[in-house]
Amino acid sequence: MMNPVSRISLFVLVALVPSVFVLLPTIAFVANSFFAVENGQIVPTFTLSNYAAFLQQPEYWGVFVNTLGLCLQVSIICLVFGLPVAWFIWRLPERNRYPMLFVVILPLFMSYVVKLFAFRSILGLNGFLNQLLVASHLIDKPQMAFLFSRDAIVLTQASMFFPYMVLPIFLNLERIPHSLTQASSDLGASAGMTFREVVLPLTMPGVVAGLVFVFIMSLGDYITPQMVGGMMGHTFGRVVWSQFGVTFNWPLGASFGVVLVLVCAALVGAVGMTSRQQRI
Amino acid sequence: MMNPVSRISLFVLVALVPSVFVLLPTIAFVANSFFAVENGQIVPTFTLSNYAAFLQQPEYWGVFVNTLGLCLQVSIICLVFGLPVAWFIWRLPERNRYPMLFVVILPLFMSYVVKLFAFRSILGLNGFLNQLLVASHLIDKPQMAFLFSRDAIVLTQASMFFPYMVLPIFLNLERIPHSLTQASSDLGASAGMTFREVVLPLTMPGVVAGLVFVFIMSLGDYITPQMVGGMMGHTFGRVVWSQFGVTFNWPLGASFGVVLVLVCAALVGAVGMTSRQQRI
Amino acid sequence: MDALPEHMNIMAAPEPAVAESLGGQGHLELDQVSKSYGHEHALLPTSFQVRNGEFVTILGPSGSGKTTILRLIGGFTQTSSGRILVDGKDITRLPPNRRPCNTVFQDYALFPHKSAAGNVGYGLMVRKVAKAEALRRVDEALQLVGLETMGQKFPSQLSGGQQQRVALARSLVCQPRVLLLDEPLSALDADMRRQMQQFLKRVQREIQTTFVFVTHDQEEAISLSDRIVVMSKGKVEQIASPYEIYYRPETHFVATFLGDNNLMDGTVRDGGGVDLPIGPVACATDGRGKGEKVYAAIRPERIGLARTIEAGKTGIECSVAEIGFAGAMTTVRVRPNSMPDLSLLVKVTSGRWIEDLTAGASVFATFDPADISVFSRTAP
Amino acid sequence: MDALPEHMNIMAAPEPAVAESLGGQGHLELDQVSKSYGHEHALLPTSFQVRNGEFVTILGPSGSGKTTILRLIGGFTQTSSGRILVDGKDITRLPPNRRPCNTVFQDYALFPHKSAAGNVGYGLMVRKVAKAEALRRVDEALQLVGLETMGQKFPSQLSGGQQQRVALARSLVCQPRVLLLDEPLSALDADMRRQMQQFLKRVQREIQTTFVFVTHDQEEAISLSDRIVVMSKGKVEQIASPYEIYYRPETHFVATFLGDNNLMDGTVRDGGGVDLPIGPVACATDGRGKGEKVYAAIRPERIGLARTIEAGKTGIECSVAEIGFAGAMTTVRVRPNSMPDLSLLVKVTSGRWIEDLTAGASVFATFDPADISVFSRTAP
Repeated sequence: MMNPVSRISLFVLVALVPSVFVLLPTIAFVANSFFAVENGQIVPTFTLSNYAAFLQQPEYWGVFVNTLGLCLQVSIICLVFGLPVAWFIWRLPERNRYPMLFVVILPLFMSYVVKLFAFRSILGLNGFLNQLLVASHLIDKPQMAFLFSRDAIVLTQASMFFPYMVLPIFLNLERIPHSLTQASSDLGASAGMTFREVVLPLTMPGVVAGLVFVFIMSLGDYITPQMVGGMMGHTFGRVVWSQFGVTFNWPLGASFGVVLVLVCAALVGAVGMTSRQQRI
Repeated sequence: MMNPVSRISLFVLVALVPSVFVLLPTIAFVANSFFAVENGQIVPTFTLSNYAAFLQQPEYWGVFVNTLGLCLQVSIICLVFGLPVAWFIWRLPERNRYPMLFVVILPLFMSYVVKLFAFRSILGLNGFLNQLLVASHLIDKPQMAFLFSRDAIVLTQASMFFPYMVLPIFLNLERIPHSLTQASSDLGASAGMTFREVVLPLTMPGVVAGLVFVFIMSLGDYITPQMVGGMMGHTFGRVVWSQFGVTFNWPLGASFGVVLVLVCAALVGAVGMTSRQQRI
Repeated sequence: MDALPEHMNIMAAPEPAVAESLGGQGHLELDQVSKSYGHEHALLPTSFQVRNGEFVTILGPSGSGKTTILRLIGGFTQTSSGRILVDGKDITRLPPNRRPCNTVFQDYALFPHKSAAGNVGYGLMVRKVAKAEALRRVDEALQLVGLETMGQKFPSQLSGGQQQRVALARSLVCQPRVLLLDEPLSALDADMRRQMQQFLKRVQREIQTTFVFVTHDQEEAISLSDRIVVMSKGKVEQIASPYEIYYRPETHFVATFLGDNNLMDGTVRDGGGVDLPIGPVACATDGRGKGEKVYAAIRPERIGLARTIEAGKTGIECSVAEIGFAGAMTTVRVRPNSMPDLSLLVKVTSGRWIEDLTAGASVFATFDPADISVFSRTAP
Repeated sequence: MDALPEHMNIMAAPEPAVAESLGGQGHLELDQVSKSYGHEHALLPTSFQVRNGEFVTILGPSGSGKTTILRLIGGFTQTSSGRILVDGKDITRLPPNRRPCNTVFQDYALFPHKSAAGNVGYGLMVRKVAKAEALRRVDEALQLVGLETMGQKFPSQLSGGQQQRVALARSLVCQPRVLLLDEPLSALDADMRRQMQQFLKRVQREIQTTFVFVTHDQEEAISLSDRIVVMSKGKVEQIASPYEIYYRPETHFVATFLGDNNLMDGTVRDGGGVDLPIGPVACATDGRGKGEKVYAAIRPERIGLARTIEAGKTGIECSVAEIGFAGAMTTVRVRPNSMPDLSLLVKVTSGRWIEDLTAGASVFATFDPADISVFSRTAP
């Protein structure tokens, strides 16, 4: 169905493009993580010292574990609110369903910086929250604490990554034939029972996908902690960043980056394995 | 199928969550863009001066138009390489198709900062590219020009947003029944004709979605220009950013942000309108 | 001897003991029930009753409103007007989970994450039936549908016919007063479909539950039902036994929708009988007045063909236009010599003399006037 | 007179002038063609020929290899061994776009972004046929399938039957030597399906193109084909005319797959005839030796029922077990009084006396020994 010349040229093109765009940067990055730094210069010799540094220095470990906890918190908050929202949209009449979904995932089309500053303008010293609370005499004077706290990071990330939870769950729900919920009702189940016994089990792949998405994005995010986390924003993402942008120890930063990628890959892999074992 | 109490409480929950997570930040942001700055303090009075500033000052306009051109360039590069790659993956035997897709979209799971520094380590003064070229005696000494140029921004953004082009096109291709390409071949068409007459027209929605995704992401990105663009990286995303982070003129930055969001919304809207008129 | 073809073995009758604890005989009544979406009428006001233990089929082409009726009875769609009663109790406003009916869905709607036994037991779990009893009843239901060894399989591991039977067992285990079946066989291939028809009929006979069955397949309706409700464009065309629907149609739609038919325009004669293009025929006119415009219909298999005609009998001299072998029957299209523009369709049991017939041969078409059914040419 | 039911109007014959420029009569030969995936045999080595202008149906249940054959001829799958020839030319290694066959796909495979005319003209555009001629031929093809006014509609605006006809026109406009049809009617409902069967048959008769038709529907195969290839498990079971396939099956599979049948174990008698459970019967044994184990099959409609038996004829005394009205035919299950464990299925044209029959009634079952077909009990 295709002559050999065009087949080969296509193959070269196709082999080349992912190499340039995907593999080369990845290889460069991974290679970097095995390089050493001498007198502020990167020396391309093989060493494991960067990984050793990560494993041996408790401060890195501490931040790493702390960050994982924060990511988990963000993921769970997104799930707790995202699941009912996705379910609610799914139950809407067909003509309202996609417009409503569009409203919820609209922030995906907004620039990151716009979203971040929107949150700062709410949580900041002169932000809406403080003004609201002062005006209603709940507090005497504006609080700085809303911004530059761990809670601010969690809240901001949860808001920003919320659509990534709703979307996979909703798309999963859309794949459940309405006849299944009707059958459940027909067999005597209440709406709650139908949700627990039919909808929820069948939505697990979407829930898991949403959790993974949010977790990974939260883990890789170094800007939010910087912008709304202040001193508290010392997350692993920022540690990686500071190796590049502040201390210019690229190999160390690269090794941290590889650790991040490996954690994410392990997560995706584990989820892929378990979901393949399921019958759904 | 649900009692009134749980129906109402669900409604409240569902109405509240998008408000807090989506609408409130958006409203706050838009409101900010109509505020004034006096003596470095934001004054909540209604003014159109921020928008007027954007319209009246040619330097903003110039950067804005320049940025749109850059985004367009990135989108088109992604399309030129993304379409054949998506097509190639689609033509693979079923068992190789999704693994190959996974390799191509793998970078989606990598942290932004990791990807950016990967590119710096390739393009930089001591980067792989320079070392390769010097070693092969194509150039005498390492060139700074690879980094901190408009081309560096385009190349980096194209690489980073490449998966966002491949994914919608591939998903669109997956929806084309194989019987259509078989029918085309059966009726006497060569592989190229089948691609031009059947595959390409039916993939247009995916192509358009990919273009919009990449364009919007490129437009909102302010970090890449900063990291690999240097002085040339004076894109509109950075102008917005500098209003927040450098000059602290939040209302002006917010008005610029609103302009960005409006451009994106207009783009999505226009595409939605045309695709609805099509039969596909 | 092996007179039953092998593939019919699933028809083996269930143990009578099993049948007694499943299902119930409900009496269903629709009283001026209608459904409209805006200005569009999915179902015009419709009334009929289904007797205890009866197998009633709602038959019609797609868009005729047959599925709408079933969804209204099941409670998945709200009526626009009218009342639905089961055993005299008004259920019009009850939600589906509180109605004494169960539905077998067109796509089976089996829960993919539950085993066959889990699916069958769902209604009992929901009703919080004690575990031991639930187990026993699930076993009974699976036994009824011949899947006693398949309880642990998941729907994706079962064939279409087996899934169908799990769906049936899942509904029956809830002991519905009325069982609703929404084109349950349409997803099966022809062979499996024939088996399942006979299986369904047998189950219904055993457990005596009231069945309301929706289909667009005429043969299915004829071979399964006690009575058929023929629908067209949201309206009931005729309600009667399969035999009457087939041989005594009351509307043009019914006459042409169920199998092949020969239809002629006619006019009622003075003193009985009808004037047809082929001449006056002394058929029953049910007291219709002289000059009334009617249709006269005669089924192809009620027309006989003969090479020669016996003394004292009358026949129309025809020439054979076309012969088609169709298995058990051979279809012959003949044209009367007196009016060669017309054609009559005749179906004859395949047999040796008919097999020797060739196009152009001369034959006599004979029929009994009593086999002609007459109905009004103006829509009722 | 209106002897043709209204809904059959689409059967109107196309103009003979149109037919001449469409299609061609190719001769197709499969020579030991096989297909396997690893160790799995989708098709065992198979040889048969299709004569010029013949309508051959490949019939079998799903997984029997019938679609594999079609895909091998069309070139969408590569053969594992053997040769495929059209008009004597080996096409085994040609890509689909260079084969002199066209395919009508099961899902029609219409291009959704092209109008009906655009779809039909696709093969001509690809071949760079001059615009005026292409337009003329597209018009002709649309006229052949009765869609001359629908050229500008898009597939989504057409009904299933219309889409089917566009797909047919699209293939025929390329003037294939052999037209391949892959279960083209399986997506249609029963009524539309019957219409399209008759339409297909008529088109094939007009244009005389060689048709290779794949289906799992026995009735469809019987009423359409000149010859039927019955497949099972990747193997050809029998190739013969519909009549022979139906009344002279050569394997157990063929005997039971096509419609209902009565099957008995038998042993060949010395000097001809067969010993059956119901006694010795003087049927043809095709020179089989004494003592050979055989099956004897007789179709239900070849068994007659009578209340009394005429002098000189023999009949088996039976009691009626079950009666089912099935439209044109009534099925009766009877049990011989001498061996009440057995049951015989009988089909009788619905008629007045049979309608009076009730379960338990006493009848005589009669048959002509010549209607019994005998075939070996060991697999060939």
